[in-house]
Amino acid sequence: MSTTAQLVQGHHDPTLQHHFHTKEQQFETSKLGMWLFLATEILLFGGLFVGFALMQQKYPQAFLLAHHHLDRSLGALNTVVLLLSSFTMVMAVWAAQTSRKKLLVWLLLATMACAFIFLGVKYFEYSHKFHEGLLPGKFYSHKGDTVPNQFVFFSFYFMMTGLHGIHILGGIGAIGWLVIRALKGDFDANYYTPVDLIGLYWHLVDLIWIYLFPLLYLIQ
Amino acid sequence: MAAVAHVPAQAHAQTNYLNAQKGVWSWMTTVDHKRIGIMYLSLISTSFFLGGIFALLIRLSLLNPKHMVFGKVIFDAETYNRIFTLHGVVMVFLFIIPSIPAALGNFVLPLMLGAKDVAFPRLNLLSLYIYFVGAVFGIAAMVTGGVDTGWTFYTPYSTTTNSQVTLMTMAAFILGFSSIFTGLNFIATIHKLRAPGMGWFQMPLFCWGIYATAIIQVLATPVLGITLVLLMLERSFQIGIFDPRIGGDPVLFQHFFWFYSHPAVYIMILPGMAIISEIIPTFSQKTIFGYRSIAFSSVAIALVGFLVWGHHMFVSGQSPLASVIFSFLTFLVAIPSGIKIFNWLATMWRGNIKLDAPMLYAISFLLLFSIGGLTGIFLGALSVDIHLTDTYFVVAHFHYVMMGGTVIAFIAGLHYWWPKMTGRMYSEKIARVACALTFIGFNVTFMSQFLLGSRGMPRRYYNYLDQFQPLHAFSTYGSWILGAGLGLTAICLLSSLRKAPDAPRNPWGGRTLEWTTQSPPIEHNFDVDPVLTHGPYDYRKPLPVEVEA
Amino acid sequence: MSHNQQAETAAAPKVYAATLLALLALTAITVAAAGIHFSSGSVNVVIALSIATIKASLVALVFMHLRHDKPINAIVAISGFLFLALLLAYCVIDIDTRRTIVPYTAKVPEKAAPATPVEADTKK
Amino acid sequence: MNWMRSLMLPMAGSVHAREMDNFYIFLVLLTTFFFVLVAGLTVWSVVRYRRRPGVITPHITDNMGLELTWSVIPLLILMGVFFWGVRGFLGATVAPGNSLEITVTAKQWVWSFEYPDGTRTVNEVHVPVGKPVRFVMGSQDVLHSFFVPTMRVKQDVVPGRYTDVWFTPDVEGLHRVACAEYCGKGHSDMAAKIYVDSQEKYQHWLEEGGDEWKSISPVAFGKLLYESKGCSTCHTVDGSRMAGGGPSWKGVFGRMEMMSDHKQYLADENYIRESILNPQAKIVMGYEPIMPTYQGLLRDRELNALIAYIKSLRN
Repeated sequence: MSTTAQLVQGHHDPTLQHHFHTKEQQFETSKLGMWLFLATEILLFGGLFVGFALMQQKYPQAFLLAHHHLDRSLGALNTVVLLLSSFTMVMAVWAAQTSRKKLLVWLLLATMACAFIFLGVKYFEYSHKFHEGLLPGKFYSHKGDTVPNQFVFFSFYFMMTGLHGIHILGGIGAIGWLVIRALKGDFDANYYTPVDLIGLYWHLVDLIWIYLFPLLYLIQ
Repeated sequence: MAAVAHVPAQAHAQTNYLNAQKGVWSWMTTVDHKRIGIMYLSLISTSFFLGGIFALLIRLSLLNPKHMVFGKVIFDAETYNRIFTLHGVVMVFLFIIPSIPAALGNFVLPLMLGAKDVAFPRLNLLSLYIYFVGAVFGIAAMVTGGVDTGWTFYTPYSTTTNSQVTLMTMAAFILGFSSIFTGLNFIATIHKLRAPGMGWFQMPLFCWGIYATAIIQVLATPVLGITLVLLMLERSFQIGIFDPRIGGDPVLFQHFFWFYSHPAVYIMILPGMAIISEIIPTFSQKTIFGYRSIAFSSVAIALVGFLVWGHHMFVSGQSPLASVIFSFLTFLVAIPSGIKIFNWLATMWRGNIKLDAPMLYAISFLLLFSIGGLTGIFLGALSVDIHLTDTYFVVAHFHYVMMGGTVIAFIAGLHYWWPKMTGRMYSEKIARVACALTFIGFNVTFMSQFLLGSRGMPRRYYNYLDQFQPLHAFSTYGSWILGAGLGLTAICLLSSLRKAPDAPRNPWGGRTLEWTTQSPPIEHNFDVDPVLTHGPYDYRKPLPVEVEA
Repeated sequence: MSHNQQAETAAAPKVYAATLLALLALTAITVAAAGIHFSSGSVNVVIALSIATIKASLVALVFMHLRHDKPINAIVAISGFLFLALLLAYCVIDIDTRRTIVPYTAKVPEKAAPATPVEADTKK
Repeated sequence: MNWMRSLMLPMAGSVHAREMDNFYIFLVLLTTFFFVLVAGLTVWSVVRYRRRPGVITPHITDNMGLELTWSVIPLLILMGVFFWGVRGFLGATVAPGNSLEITVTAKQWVWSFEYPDGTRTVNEVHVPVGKPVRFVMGSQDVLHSFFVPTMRVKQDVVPGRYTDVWFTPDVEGLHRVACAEYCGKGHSDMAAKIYVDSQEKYQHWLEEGGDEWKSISPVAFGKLLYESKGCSTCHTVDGSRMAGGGPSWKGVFGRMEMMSDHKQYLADENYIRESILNPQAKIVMGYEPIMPTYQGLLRDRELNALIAYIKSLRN
């Protein structure tokens, strides 16, 4: 282990927890923990992706017809919004690393704004689906389908975008908490672990959307 | 093992993690891994007791095919189905998965690594609370009518029955997060919090076992989570993935379920093996044979264990090709387990063996787990599995692995670390009697079930043909002996709490770090942060006298 | 933070901006590619998923700092995807190689089937 | 090894079963050898190396050769076991083309069978000795599993698709089918009988539907049918109500029954006949409409016998 030589006894840094020897060790541990959590997120979403792939294989025609009900340009718009938010988030991490405290707050707010735009567009899309009866499972009431089992597509559409949306909401909460702490001036080059970790989480949410968009909106 | 400069003599009025802070609130808000481990221990022991009651009821009901006890029919079929389901659910999700990692692992792992705590102490407490919430959901499902699907929740029965499946899957879903957070915490702890001087191969083998377990907990449990969500949604919204009436594929559920639940078998057994790898060198006073192959075999089992889930599905209607592949990989995963057994035997060879209670349990483990593993060969072999699967042979096989393996190892570890955890020595005499009773009772209960199964008695049966009655009765008598053995174990351990602390730092002469601190340990584990100078099982020199005291 | 990393930090905003542009461009390409009808639908799927994977790698390597991070973090992330691939692969192996049994032509007795007169003793 | 076979395994009813038994006995011997090896070494070590004070044990960390030996030898043995298992499995998977095909429909908690000529039976099937039989199986509700211990075959029955299982019986007499995949309340009662008959007896049965009715009274025949046709999984004959089942037959005949549409009917012969053939027509108040129809599954003389039996249960 790299920390062998750095046994710091009786430290006073309030951001260093008692069971760590050094700041570096603490930071790396937190980061590893976050990545492990992200791996579980990948597998959690992954189960849905695998289910989607298998059901798509089973009912290709139904899935193809069903996806025409999605609005491709709204999906693309949301992709752009999320990519932008990822950029502002990574810039926020940079601002924290370089102790630019004001910039950090603004960048975090920009990320949150993107998240809200994303949810707004999603709300618009959802209400359109509700209106047309394109709902999951037994609530599916769309008339005039020529191929059966289209409701399965919408089951997955709502489960996947729903779970993703819950993660966006969680992200908004977490970033909001970061904003409050950033306003208090808690983060600087010496301590920015929470910004970094929530940044990782936010990028993962973006990354999942990167796959959701072509799979749901661009099937051929 | 560790170069601890001076070890002060044990004084009785010492402060330790148990008495450093007082009151219920200090326990509920603690982030001390030792206290969290103790709280886990009491919760899972309660679960084990509950699951054990269900088990005894199952056996009592099967005493004769008419379910007559004192001239009265004790259960109808529906009650019986609920009881065996609850036995499975409680034992799997509430007891055996968290048993060794969350209870003993939480307590011992940081001590063995020479760390002050786990990597994320607050997350550790959170996972305990999540476990508690999950347990509350489980109990709610039980008192509002129970579940009658079997612990495997196979669709489409689980999507159509009107018992409390949704509530119970919710419980399992929540418990899954507790397991994930525990695993995540341990991986980070092992990677980053080892004491200075402790490289990967100076780490005690218990830590390797917990590490391998944690990999599975992190990588497999989320898939169970999403599978259970899909099951709940299928039940309430008919989303069309598992239910064939609306176009779903019920066998797909089995794939998703076993993708978690087969590796989960290794979540259960790997920590058990890890405990045995500690106890055998300590009580043989001899260094472990083949350290690296034991360590690597743990990780190999964890990874290859992900590739074999389809051996639960040979007759499920999966494709024959898939069955052949899964059978092949199943035989591969048998090899690392075999390696471990031979390595343990080689460790005992030319050792200096003392048969205290932990070692007696470890030897019980060795014998019972061998039977469990060897009967697994029958079930991995395709043509024989067709006859044996879903019979009592399978029931006997997995009880030999889960109970004869994991539970016996858990009890072994509990006896091994009990002095460290509580500061008390239990009665060695009672412990040995309890061990013998448990061993005999276990074999009487389950050996007969191998015969029942190979003769064609299917599992999960309320009624059975008269020809099976003698063996069923035999098994039931065994369950009483087993129950008595486990009860005596509980009495033996709990009664030791009533006397004054008397455990020395190192009652067994172990060489790992947890024996260098006082019993019970102080709040932050070590007086001086330990620095390692050599490996974990070095018995070339006798123990320093003051440590033995 | 090492010197190497500090130099990198200074140049970071430019790298991030360039990555963002690349991501946006790739998004445009995906949407455009989806409009083209290739001979087989699976070509579209392969293209869409390949581009998505390139995008995901960019996010992971640059935005999530995996480029400079400890390898263990990348191993953790990749194993997440690997085990997912495993689940998918085995399910596909099973489903694609299940024997199709020629369904027996006789009708399965339905619940409350329309009554058909039955001879006293069914003889054929 | 015959004592082992008869101790551990049920009677073997086909060539495949005997082949599997040989494999099974081989595995018993193999695993016994390894268990005795492990147990023997354990006991020997414990006895030979009991704790003596002051002994310093040798520091033996590993031995590559030894460890390779006990990895490679088990591996080779297990590969042999794998191939043996696959051989038997493939043999049990693909049915020969000249098989007699019987369609099986599983439903909570009865097995019904249909022959190519349209003959239908419930919980009972007759097959000729020495001829391969293939069962093509579907389920109407949940998973079931078609398990014939004496033939060493088992196959899940999956709703929404067909699965199959086959064997060539070569021992005449009664063989039993059990459901081996948990399917709810009546799981353990979901049993069927396979009669392996000589060719002549089988032909006779196909034409006449069996002879037992000739030698016993209609009431006794009805009681037999009550047990073999799946009636007993839902109806009791002692007046008690089975949870999730239908009304008890005790005392039902000649009683006025209140229906769920609040009309009353006299339970006479016609009412009972209708309840069997078209169970959804009248539902007794307080019961679920869950009974499957027996239309086409019972011969008239069987219906008559059942009615006679129900009559005999009058108060």
